[in-house]
Amino acid sequence: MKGKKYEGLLYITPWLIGLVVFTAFPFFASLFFSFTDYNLMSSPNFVGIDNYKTMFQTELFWKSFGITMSYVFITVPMKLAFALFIAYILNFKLKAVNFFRTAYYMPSILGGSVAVAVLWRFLFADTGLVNMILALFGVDSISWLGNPDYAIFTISLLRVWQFGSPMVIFLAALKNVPESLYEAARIDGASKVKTFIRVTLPMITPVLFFNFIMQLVQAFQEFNGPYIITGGGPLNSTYLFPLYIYDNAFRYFRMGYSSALSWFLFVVIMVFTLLAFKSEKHWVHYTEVE
Amino acid sequence: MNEQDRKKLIAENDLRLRKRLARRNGINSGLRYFVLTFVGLLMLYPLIWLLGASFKSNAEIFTSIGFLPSSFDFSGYVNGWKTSTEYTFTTYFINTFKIVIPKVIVTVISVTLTAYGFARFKIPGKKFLFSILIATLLLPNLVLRIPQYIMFNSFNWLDSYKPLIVPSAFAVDAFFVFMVIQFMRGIPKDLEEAATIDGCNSIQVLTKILMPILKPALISVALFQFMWTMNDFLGPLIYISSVRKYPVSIALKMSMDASALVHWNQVIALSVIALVPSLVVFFLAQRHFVDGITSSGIKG
Amino acid sequence: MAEVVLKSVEKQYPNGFKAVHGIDLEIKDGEFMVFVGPSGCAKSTTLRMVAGLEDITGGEIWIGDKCVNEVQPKDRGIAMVFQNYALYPHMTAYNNMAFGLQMSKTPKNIIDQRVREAAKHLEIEDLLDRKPKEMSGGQRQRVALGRALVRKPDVFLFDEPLSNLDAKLRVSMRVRIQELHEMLKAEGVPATMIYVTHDQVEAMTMGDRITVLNAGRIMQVDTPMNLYRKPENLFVAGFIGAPSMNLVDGEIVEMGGKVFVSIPGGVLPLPEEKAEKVRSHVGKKIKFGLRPEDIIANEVHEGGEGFVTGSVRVVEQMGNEEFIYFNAAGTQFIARVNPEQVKNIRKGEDYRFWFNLAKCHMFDLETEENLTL
Amino acid sequence: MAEVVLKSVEKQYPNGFKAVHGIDLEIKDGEFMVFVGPSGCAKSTTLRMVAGLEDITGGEIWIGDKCVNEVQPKDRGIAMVFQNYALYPHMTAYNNMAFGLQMSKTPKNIIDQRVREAAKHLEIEDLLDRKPKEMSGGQRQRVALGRALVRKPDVFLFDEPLSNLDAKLRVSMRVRIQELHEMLKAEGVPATMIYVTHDQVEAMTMGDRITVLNAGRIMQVDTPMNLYRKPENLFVAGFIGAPSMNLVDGEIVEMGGKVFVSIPGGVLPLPEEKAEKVRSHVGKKIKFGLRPEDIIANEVHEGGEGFVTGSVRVVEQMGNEEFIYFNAAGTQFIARVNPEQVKNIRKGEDYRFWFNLAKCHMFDLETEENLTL
Amino acid sequence: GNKGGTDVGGGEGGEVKLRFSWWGGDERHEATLAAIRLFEDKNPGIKIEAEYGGWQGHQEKVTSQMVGNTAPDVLQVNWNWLYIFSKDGNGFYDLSTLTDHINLDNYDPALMDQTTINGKINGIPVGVTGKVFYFNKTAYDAAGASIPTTFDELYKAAELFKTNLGNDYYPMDLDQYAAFLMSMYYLEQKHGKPFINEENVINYSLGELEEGFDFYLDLVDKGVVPSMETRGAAGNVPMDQTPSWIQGKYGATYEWDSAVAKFQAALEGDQELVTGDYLTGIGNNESALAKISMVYSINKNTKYPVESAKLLEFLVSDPEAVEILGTSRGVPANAAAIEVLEGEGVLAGLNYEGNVKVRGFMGNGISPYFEDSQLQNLYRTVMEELGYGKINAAQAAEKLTSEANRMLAELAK
Ligand SMILES: Nc1ncnc2c1ncn2[C@@H]1O[C@H](COP(=O)(O)OP(=O)(O)OP(=O)(O)O)[C@@H](O)[C@H]1O
Ligand SMILES: Nc1ncnc2c1ncn2[C@@H]1O[C@H](COP(=O)(O)OP(=O)(O)OP(=O)(O)O)[C@@H](O)[C@H]1O
Ligand SMILES: [Mg+2]
Ligand SMILES: [Mg+2]
Repeated sequence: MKGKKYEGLLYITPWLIGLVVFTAFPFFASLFFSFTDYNLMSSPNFVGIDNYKTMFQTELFWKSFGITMSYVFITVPMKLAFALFIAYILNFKLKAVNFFRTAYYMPSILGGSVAVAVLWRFLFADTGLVNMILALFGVDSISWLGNPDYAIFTISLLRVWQFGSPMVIFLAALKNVPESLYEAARIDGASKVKTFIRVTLPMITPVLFFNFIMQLVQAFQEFNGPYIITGGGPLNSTYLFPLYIYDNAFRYFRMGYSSALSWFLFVVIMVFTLLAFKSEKHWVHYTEVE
Repeated sequence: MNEQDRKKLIAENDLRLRKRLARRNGINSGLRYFVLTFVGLLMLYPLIWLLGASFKSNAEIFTSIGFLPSSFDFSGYVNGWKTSTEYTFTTYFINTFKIVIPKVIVTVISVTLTAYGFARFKIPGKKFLFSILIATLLLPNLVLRIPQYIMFNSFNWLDSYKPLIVPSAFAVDAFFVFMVIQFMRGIPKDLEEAATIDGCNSIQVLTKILMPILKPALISVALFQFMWTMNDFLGPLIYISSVRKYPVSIALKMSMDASALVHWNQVIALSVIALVPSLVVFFLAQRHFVDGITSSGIKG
Repeated sequence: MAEVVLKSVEKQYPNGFKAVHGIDLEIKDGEFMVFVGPSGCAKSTTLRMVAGLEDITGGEIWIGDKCVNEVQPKDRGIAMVFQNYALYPHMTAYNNMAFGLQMSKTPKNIIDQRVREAAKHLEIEDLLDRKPKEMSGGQRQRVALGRALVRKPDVFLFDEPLSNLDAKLRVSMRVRIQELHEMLKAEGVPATMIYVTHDQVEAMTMGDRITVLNAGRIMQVDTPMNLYRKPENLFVAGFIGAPSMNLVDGEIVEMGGKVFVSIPGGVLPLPEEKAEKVRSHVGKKIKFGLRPEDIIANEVHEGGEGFVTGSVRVVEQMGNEEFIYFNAAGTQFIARVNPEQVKNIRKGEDYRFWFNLAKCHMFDLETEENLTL
Repeated sequence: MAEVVLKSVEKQYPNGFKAVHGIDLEIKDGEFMVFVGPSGCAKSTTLRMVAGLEDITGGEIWIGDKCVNEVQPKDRGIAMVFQNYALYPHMTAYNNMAFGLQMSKTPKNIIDQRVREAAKHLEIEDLLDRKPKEMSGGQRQRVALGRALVRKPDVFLFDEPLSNLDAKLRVSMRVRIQELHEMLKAEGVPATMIYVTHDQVEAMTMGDRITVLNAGRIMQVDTPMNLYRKPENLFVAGFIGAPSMNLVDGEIVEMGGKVFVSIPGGVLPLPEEKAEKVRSHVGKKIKFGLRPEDIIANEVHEGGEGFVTGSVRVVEQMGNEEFIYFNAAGTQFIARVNPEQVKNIRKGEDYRFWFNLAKCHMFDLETEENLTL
Repeated sequence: GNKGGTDVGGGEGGEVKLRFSWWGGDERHEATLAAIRLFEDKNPGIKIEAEYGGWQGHQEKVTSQMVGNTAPDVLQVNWNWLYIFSKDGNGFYDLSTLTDHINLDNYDPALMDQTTINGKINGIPVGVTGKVFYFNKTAYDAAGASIPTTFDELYKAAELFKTNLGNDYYPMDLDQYAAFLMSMYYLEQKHGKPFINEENVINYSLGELEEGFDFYLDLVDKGVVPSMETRGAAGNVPMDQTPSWIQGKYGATYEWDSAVAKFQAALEGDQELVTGDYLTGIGNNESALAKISMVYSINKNTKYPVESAKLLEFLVSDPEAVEILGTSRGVPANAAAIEVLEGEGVLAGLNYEGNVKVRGFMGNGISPYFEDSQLQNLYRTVMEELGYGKINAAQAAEKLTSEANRMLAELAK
């Protein structure tokens, strides 16, 4: 659409104001803190890149970072796939579809409540439901939460299970795929699967892209899951990076160090996001070319 | 044909269609329902369990995955509602809505405007601004908490709902902005062109054309903001100090001390109640996901 | 074997609107059937039911020798051009056309060959890399057409496939479709074609037979010439032909053993052949119909047995012909004349218009049936 | 005051494609201008630039007495029918039509009146409560048309507004649009209308003038009759008229002081008037053009000075006329004849076809300009 | 100043508004609110704004307030927070300047030492709490074991638990932190010195520490306590929410006396919990771990130090208030308060019994940094790695010593 140059600017003015007034200060403050030894109680002293140096020399930092990466790589694809799959099914004209949608959103409404923590324990405790089911197949009981090798997986599952918001977003996107394209595909002889892959998926790539970025960001910033279920353990095997940041900030009061950690994570996410945006033009189809 | 006949006709028609569909899909749809129901149960179980647990004793809560309590006792709800504070849960619910409702409204408005600006206009330095928008999503906000606190303190906004609501009026929720942008970019401009010809200025194009078409997306925004605000614990906790202004999310945890005895059934009973608004809102909102644009208005 | 048979097919839309009221139709294997009818008469609906895109709420559709009511579109052996194109916006023109072939696992090189060939015929070779958004309306329509043409189904369904093309292109596309039809027949794999159009020229030139629909009912199924010359009812008479047949109120009268038709502006003697047919209606009101080309302006014409005097209101010049709109006794008539033959007709003046009554039609007012067949 | 003036207007799409190569055009206030041209020639693009929907990459557009390059669509005083309809999917037909009026704060009762009136004319009164997806293609198009008609802008832009309507409806819609045009003129608020169509009948009957576009350039701007009778160049000659003018390779030759044109199948004597014009081209190759109706089959015709012998390949019957496709010396010709006059022409046989050379055109091969004007 | 409140300070008609914050559970909230009402009745000029909530997030909240200078006038804080918020003793109001209004004589001087930083009294102790052994008598009875008083008896109980109840029954449960404290308990009994000395250095040699850790490993080996992995299989569950505890499969816990109520309440059916003696049989010394549970402090920026002091004093010593508050903050540290409560006969039960034991012997002193979050985390990590067999006792000693000393040095700066 044609538009006066400054009309667009007008529309984003609220955001620009918000940016300057609400976002900029905390942002730069935290960046500044990351170069200081700020401990909240006494005023910060500039320490150069000491925090960053310390960081890279700390074993826990690397461990936590490694765990976070594997968490991201497990969670993001699984959650997206699951959310998309369910959204796809719930997009059919089914009886009681309203009910099902609500049911599938349920876990996300529950968020990080007590119930989730308690139930997850029931499911994955040594005597829990999962092991009981596995026992039916003759599999020895596994210490899902006690064994450092499995715990991260258990935590990831929790997040996958709470796939409600990407599902809702996918649903909204699926609704916007014109019916006529499905008709064309049916005439063209495409199977359900092919239609999904060749028509549906490309049509919702803008939203898929969004969900991907968001899940990426959220996975990197995941805090609640491990916090309520494993507390980072056992043996720090679920000690995700944000837990590390949190501990330093609010338990050890090493605000400077914690800020440095945050900015490190920021850069990491940024790199991934940039890669995603670089790849955008190869697979994301916008109806509107800019 | 009068209205009644018409309705009847439609109903019959519907039924016939359904039957037909059912026949055609036969096993296919049976399987679909089976899977949906089975997985759905998995999804729903926590809620069912929660409901049962609100009647259980502490010991039962932590040892039994079954949902049926050994006996039904509503005292969890009654006592929970009364709370151990000077106020009842009613106050906390009202407080919650005082935060949630304005916040949802200003979020939808500010987010839509900003997204519109980004998605549909030429703006000097747009690429750069967009990068900043995305960047604000990436910094873990844990470390922003203290600076934000200091900032709001300097605005003299503490112990009010302003820190919780006002920023949203300025589209600080980049998550939503990005989301709406993506949705807008998927909508063909043809309709907007028609609207400009019809004499709409850009804001009218937004409100009369884009927003109705974007309804599913905007409802999602409202929905998420509603639920996340309902559940938000740390924000209110830090910014609000007067008990009489507490929202539900804090009130829920009022009686949980690390060392003291906790009546879990009360806590759970209240969590169940606290879920109700979200549930209802979700259930109502998702009905609007019926039809998207289907672009039937556009040819090609 | 791909004859298409519709047996009492009905369609009621979910909103309660009944679009098709029981259609019976047999389309032979390899036949080129054209659907015409006013906008909203359920041409597309019927086509879409044949395609399997709309549920049939009554009756049966057979393709070949099986009832396809419960058969998925992809298993019906059809290709279709949608009225609204329904192009895949995320695919290039090339991929839009290739998609169907890819789905049927046609080898890549064959796909490529067929798509390029079709593109050549459709004159969109330069556009193969463009997405629908970057094409003009007519170009999009051609891609939509190409998408169907590249395939080799048993049945082709065309829903106004040329509506957005210019005259020249229409002609060449029309020819192209006919050639395809011939070619497939020659190859021994005749394809049945159902072709919806609102263009009379297309309907008349392309169809082996034409089905005239109105408000969800079949009015007449016949060859183009028969439809034009022997419309079975008032609707067909009025619908086929552009400009359409003059249809005016009339009355059959008998005077001295001879049968006349009285219409606004004159009482005309009916030739024997016609008189025979309507004698039973003497004294009754009927609809009188005459095609514009059967009215001759301002000249004594050997075929004309009677005339009407009318004042000319509009003369439309079409290059090779002229339409004269005139008014007789308050009723509007239209005559189609050769500009060479009638050089000095002027707006506003009165002339004699001779009627070629051997060509006239008369319709029963109640049944609307043609009495003169 | 709403004359529309285009000054060296250019358009290059973001993908680099140059759709419009400098168009100069003056459309007078209250004029009915028709755009025709082959699919993809930039008719819609030009229209959309006038509407302000596309950025102009070069030149200026003036509406009334101001340059509107930087003026928003809503401030240009236009109404438009989109080629792709662009109906609001979330609104009923009624609201789709009322929307523009609502935006201009027209009183409710007036909106209601105008919408209902338009709906009546468009024959969509029953559909006012339906949403676009519950309508047929033609019904949607009529709603799109209605959306423009209810308004009273300075300039109407129609982009193939009738393409999906049946012949009858087209005629009545066409008349309706013309009436509107007249009425507005009579009311003293004449509206300029720009009308894109690929339908020759519409173009010829509706336009005060016609602009013929080709590949983003103007070929000729003239009245319908002039375009038909005096095409300025090869393109217009071939484009206007359906079936189109016979255009074959020829050569001007002089024999015994007389000028002849040699074409496949014969050497024909040029009448004096034509001979004058091409005498300078003696010995040169040219394109020879003759309209199908200027070829007379198998009869000695007073106007025909020469003939060509050809074998008939196809006879297309159109009801009121016939198209005869014949082949002479390997070149295809088409003749348009009255079926009454030529009753016994059969496919496959050879006949003499007389050419009315007073009506012929000859075109320079290089400049493609008409030498015979 | 006192920002943050709505219209804190000033107030109309010379009325004084004080903000008072605490965390806790239902009982504490109700009691405290009642006491406040009483205080307001008795001091018409002062209005108290109560700011209270659950435990979760409270520290973040107080931290924000301390950083933002918006803390309430009177606060209930954890003892070790004093050393975070008031490293140099200037973080809170120096109560020694308010002795006109606060009677410090009612406290054990040893306790007052713990709240005095750089000679400034940063708070008054609310209560004392210590680690005490609580035994599930029902479980022991079922196992046919008597409540142990020595480690030998505990080992024997282990055998009885296994033979009579099953392999997943243990006479005691220790989580990571309790396991560490148990090792310290062992070492203290053996060597009679605190873990961290006055110079903020680990008081034990590597060899000694190794011995302590071996002791823990031995407890695991002998089936006295469940292994880390066994415990972990249930998830990161608070001990009282562990099904095994609830069902009586874990026969005892080494807990703070102030927290015992929830352990008792958690037990399924009518299992009975009893207070045990400090276990002996390792060395000649007594061992115990006790600390101030929490303190009341006054905001250093308060406008109303006197009124605040009045409120403080009222809460800890006014007989009526003491009666209302009861043991909602554990057994009080204020001697006068104890007297009142004893007089009322409300002091009974597990908490009190345990507290009596704690006050009977408070151990060899506790460094203010002992419970520092970072150190606690270190203890847990070391014990976990030890328990999971990632490191042996020697390595654990090495790791603990080096890192703890580093942290202590930093803390003490
Ligand atoms: N968005 C676009 N990007 C690139 N090229 C375009 C775009 N839109 C149109 N074109 C090209 O510009 C040329 C003119 O298009 P336009 O739509 O104006 O044609 P038209 O004359 O309206 O044709 P039709 O009769 O088929 O509608 C076409 O060749 C088309 O392919
Ligand atoms: N989805 C629908 N719901 C309700 N009514 C519908 C729907 N689609 C079409 N109709 C109605 O059914 C009738 C037949 O529609 P159809 O599209 O078959 O007409 P058509 O003959 O193709 O007309 P056109 O020439 O205008 O394309 C129309 O009156 C239309 O309004
Ligand atoms: Mg149709
Ligand atoms: Mg166009």
